[in-house]
Amino acid sequence: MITVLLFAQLQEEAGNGRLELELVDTTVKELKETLQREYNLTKMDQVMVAINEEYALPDDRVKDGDIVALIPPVSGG
Amino acid sequence: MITVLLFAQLQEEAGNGRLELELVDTTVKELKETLQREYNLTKMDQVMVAINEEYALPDDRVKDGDIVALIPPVSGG
Amino acid sequence: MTEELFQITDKPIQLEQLVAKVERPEAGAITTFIGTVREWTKGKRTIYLEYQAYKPMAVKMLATIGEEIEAKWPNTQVAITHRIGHLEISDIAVIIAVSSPHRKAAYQANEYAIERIKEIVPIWKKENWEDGETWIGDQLEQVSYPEGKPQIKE
Amino acid sequence: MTEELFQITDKPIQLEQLVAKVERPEAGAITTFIGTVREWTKGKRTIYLEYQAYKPMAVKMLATIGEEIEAKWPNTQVAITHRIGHLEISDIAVIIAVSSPHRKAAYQANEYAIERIKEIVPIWKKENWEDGETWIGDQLEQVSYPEGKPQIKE
Repeated sequence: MITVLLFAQLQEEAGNGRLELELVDTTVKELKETLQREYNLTKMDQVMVAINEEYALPDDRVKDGDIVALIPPVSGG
Repeated sequence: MITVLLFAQLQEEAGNGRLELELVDTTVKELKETLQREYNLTKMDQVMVAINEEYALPDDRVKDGDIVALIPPVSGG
Repeated sequence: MTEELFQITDKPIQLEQLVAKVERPEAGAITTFIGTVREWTKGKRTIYLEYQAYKPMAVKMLATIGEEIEAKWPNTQVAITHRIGHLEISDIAVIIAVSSPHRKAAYQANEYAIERIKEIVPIWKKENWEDGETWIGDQLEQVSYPEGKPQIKE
Repeated sequence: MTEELFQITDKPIQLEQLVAKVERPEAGAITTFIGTVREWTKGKRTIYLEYQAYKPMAVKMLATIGEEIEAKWPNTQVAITHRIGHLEISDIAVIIAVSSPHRKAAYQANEYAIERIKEIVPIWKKENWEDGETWIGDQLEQVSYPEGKPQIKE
């Protein structure tokens, strides 16, 4: 099982800031595609992914127990 | 009569921060030379002069009633 | 130490406290940047803002910025606090304090910090305008990250 | 107004007060520079400092710097207070606060202000070292003024 955290407009689009997913071995890229499809998320090409609070690359693997965060372009400051 | 204000090391060299001088019509340059001679002031080539709180040029004239300040290199901040 | 220097909070930020965190007898120059909620942006009026953060990662990324700065400008000390939640006009959203023996580094490191916050720290701003609301993104106009992630300088 | 924005004081300077002078709803960026008394300068230890000013002219020159900044960076607001008298290590000697709608101008104008203070404002620092005392001058290494006076940009 993995935990997916969503923020900002993605959270509003999904109607939830936290999802628990049963997933077999997958990559960041594949996970993004799955989530985009299932939750009708927009502008996913601009969305970064963090695994366990570290930015991850598209080919990085997501494994059981990971906390994955979808990070749209940031706007702090 | 003019008032001459001295600061920092010039004040210590002259033993006084304020002088009252009877002077006939003179220039900034001449006044500096006079003061340097009479009060043994050092490093006068680096000293600026202000007349009535405005920086003055060597050929500017000092007139009766003026407040003249000798301004060594500043070190605020 | 790191927890104190780099914070995400839902309380008002105290300027004096931030400055106190970086004061050192060998550092004669301290710069601060105070980012406040601006009422007008390109002719549009903001009523209030909401900031959201991925808090543990945001704190980590602030600390990463601190490490980047210590590498680029040795002997500087940095503290950053970013506020989240509901903010009104003129409320302080972020304060960055940098101390250094030399003023040039204090200015440069401070400006570097705010630029990096806008690049890598997971915090999002929702503008509540007179006529609607929007989550703001991509202020630096980096439409995508060619390398797949924000550049992390290590 | 000018008297409040540009001050020479023999009392401790309050950071929050300086910032309050430049806060405006349209200015989302405020930078401050805090100059403190440094204990060590090139291996020499300072015990305390004394600052002396030609006070009325110093206030005028600070205001002149404010005018220069408003000309160069429109819509900025500047406040400067410089302390004089006896200062101990870590005491604040000067604070510069600049507000601006845009952060770049807030940083640039602030740095400009401290550079100009060191050029044109009649304030002098006497260092009291472990082994003696000296009036400090010429920090910018302008041994003489080729034009006969500091450049006043108007």
